[in-house]
Amino acid sequence: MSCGCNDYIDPLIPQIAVIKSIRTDTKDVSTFIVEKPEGGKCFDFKPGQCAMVSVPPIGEAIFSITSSPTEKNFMEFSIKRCGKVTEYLHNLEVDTEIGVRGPYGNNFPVNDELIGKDLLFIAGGIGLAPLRSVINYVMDNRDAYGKVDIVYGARTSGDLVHRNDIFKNWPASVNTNVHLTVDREEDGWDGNVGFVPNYVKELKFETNKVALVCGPPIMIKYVLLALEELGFSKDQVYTTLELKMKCGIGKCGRCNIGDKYVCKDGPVFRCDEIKQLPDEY
Amino acid sequence: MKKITLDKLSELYIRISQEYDLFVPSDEEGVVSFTPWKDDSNVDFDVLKTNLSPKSFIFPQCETLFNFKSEGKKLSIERLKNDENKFLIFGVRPCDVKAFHLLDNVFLREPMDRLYEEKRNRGTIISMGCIEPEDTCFCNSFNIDPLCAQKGVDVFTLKIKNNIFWKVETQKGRDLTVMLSGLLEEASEDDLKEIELVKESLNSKLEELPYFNIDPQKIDRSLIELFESNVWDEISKSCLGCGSCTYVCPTCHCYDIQDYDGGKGGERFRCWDSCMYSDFTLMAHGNPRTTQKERFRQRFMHKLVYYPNNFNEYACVGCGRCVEKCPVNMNIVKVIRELGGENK
Amino acid sequence: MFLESKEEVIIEKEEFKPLIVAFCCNWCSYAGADLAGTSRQNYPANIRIIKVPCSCRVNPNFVLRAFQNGADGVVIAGCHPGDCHYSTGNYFTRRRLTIFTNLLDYIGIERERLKVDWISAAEANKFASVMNEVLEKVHKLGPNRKLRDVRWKR
Amino acid sequence: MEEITLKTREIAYKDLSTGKVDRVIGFAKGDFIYESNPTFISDIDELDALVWDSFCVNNLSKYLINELKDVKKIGIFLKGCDSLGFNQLVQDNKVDSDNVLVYGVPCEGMVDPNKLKKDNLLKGLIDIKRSGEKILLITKQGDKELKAKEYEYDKCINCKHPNPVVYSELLGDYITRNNNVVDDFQEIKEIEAMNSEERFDYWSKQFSKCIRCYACRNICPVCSCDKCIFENYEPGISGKGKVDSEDQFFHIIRAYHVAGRCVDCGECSRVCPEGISIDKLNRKIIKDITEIYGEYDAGLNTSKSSVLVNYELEDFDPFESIKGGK
Repeated sequence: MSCGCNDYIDPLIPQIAVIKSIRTDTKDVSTFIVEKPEGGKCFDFKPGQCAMVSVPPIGEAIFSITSSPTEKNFMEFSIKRCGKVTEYLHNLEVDTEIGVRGPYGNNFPVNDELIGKDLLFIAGGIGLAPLRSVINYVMDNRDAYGKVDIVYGARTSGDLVHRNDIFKNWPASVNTNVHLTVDREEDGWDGNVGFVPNYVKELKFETNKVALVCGPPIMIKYVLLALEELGFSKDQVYTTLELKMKCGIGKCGRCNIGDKYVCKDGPVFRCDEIKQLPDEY
Repeated sequence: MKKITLDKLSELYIRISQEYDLFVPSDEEGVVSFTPWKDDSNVDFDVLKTNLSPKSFIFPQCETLFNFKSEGKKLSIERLKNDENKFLIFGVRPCDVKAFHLLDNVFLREPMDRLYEEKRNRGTIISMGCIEPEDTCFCNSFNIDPLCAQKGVDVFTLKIKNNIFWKVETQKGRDLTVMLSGLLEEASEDDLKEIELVKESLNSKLEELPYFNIDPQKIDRSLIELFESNVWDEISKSCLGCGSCTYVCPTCHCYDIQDYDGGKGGERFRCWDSCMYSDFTLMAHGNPRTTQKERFRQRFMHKLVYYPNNFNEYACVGCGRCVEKCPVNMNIVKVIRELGGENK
Repeated sequence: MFLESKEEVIIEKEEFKPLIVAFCCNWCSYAGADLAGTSRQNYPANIRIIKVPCSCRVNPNFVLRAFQNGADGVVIAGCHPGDCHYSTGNYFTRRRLTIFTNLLDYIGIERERLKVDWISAAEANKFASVMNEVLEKVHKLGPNRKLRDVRWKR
Repeated sequence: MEEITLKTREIAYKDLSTGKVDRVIGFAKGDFIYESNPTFISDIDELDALVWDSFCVNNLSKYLINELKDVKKIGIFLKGCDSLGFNQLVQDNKVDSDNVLVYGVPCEGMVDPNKLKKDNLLKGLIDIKRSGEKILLITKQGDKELKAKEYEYDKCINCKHPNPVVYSELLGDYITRNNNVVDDFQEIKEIEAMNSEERFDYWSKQFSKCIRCYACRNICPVCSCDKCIFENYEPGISGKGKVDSEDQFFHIIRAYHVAGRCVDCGECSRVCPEGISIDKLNRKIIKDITEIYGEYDAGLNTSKSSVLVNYELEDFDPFESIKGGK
């Protein structure tokens, strides 16, 4: 007892985890496969939830967990290099120890509203990261859901992440369509060219499904408009929001949008909920 | 109800400090703040607003979460030993006690903040009622009775003339009182009458206060309407963007978590942060609050709308510190008025 | 009991080895340090040299951070006034650091801990003597406790 | 005072209605009689709010940086000390003086409500009038005459610039203040006379009170960087930890960053919620500059660049230890 290591869990103290392998997805996105030092997943979570990744002495940042909860042995984080923590992470080598705490936030309602429904996933760039967790969960419980459409776009074909999934695994699944698009024409790309929102409109989806959207804020904004145009109602669309976070448990007070804390009440919001929030994200 | 005369107080302090780390409001170079009691402390129970609020006892400006060491690929994390000393704060005003309760709502909600909880448990609070409210006080706007013990007070006291009246509120307070037996005497019938008189006279004093009419309940627009209101443009103009209001505020509780790199190891600490600062919400890809107007709005919307939506209480206790400290006299009272929170 | 007291004695006897951080201008003082090395001048080993493009590049932040994170003394060395590689850099240094050293002194930091001097590329002798002098003075003063960050670990 | 209030409204009316300025920045009464707050008026119908009294202590000139992004021409009421800050903003290229009309107001010194409060003089206060070295309190309990010097802000007591040093129009007449100061730097010399341990203890005690609210920085007319080093949280650049070294770092660097540009208006000390005598750091620098580089003129002379961004070949050199010696 004297060391102060009481048996209660302090939510702000991370547990040690180790980077088991690093997969380079694109020139600025890598996927880190993380386990407990003694092996196994750090904690259980639900699709769409986040975790704080610590790299002392640089700091901490919150990332969505990219792997599916059905993956028993490890967690994956797809991380784009864009700030000081991510920059540092990208320079780490395999077997380096980092800190992880979580899981934080809510999740996509895979066991409630989504059950038995046709699903439409729309992602842009690194925005595939949180959705991949859901998609793989759906793939592993394929019978519980209806038809799956995945629309995914990036700036160039080189910026598409999780290529194994988007090109091989998912198209090979039953009743699943993957629609890929890139922003501009390029050599060797024979798929669709154009922005994700326009592609969504072109694909003329039936409105008997639930849409899950994630990507850069500007893409989300126009995808939501496109879905509205196609006749989707707001309660059929889920998206994720992201703001600066420090504690991850709704106390430090910086990730709020109105009276909601993204770390605690989000990151997954149904669009009719977002409508209730002030426009500050 | 018990009482003690002022001349016996130093004996009381000595007894308390044998068991507790004792903090009292004392005057140092004209600034009154809660400091550790010493023989020569210049204890001042007449100033209502200590310079900083006592929130720093349970939510210090800076505290270490853990030490870390990273060598090569290895990372080790070492928790700190808990401080086990009991502490006692003497003379916390009802508004500040209420603020503790408001912080509890946030920090003791699941998942519980352990550092906070541990400090809260170690602390004993002797509150003191206010019989001479100041011009900048408006606790009554938040239904705080300056002569009544708030929830969470262990002993409630009142200083009237030469006596301090002593009323036990909790088990902690009872234990303390037992420890002080011999020093405290029973209050007489006459004393009780005097207290009643003081209570009666307070009401008229409250009514004369300049901020008596402030009533946040009168703000009746919806969250979105208030957020989009154009009053923010006008009233945020003079705001300098400093953090003095946030840091003197007993209810502001935003914090930052940072790492210190100390050569061969370092520590992660959390420290106060202010939503008034430009980097508060700055992320690698941008900032949702780019101007002072948005940051200013956040602070007051949080106190008057967001927090009440989550906890059914306002996140302001009307202590008036921000009224006194703001370099440009822009404060929550003016904001409440602009939003319509005033009894005409 | 016996063991404990023995340990204490050892700790007390452990000699204080001051750490000096020297910011040296690339064009003069750093070359001076180089020359001092190649011509086998004696100067203390516990000096960490940080090469800067010009002495006026030395921001007071650097000096304070050095003191906080381990330095017991700081030296800033540049070209002699008039010899600056960038013509005027060290004239600015001269004014700025005159004010800054006075300010540190005013805060209560011993003057001997922050040394500014002009050392040309040819003055290997002077480089060594300045370093020796600073080391000696800082040694006499003892470890820098006033500006040290309490969280820093040696 | 009333007279000047009328003058401020008059001139603001004239210039706003003729379109000479698009906005005026002045003072309006707040919730208490002892509180006058910055106000921004573009509409002539709102001009009745303008006042000028003994509590117009803020330096409004720093608002120009933001306000000039909004509108083209601004009229602003400035006291003597404020006008120095304004000049420094102009010199630092933060404000284009062509877009500003300065209405200079000679100032007899502003009254510190905290000093009145300490002597329990705020209760029942209805009005306060100033004439020369006396102030008259009009209270519910009757009138009371006080010596002005005793209730002025500390920074006003030894004011050297009661009259604006720059203005387009002057409201009122020039004022001469009875300054009995023999030595401008008496307080600084007292600290200098201590030994280094005492000085360190003195400043450590001051700095340890700091809560890092940055009020001193944000009120300062010459702290006008778009991005401040204390908002740069790259590891190791500036830290928020509450330890002595970070407090020292903040205060030393803050003082040094305004070295040579500080106009000695004393606002930093006035706004400090913890009562740290921040100006004693700035004034030490001013003293040194005066002694070494001659008359200190930040805010007075906009044509000459500040001391520390300037040099002379023959400057005093305290550093040269051993001459020659190859």
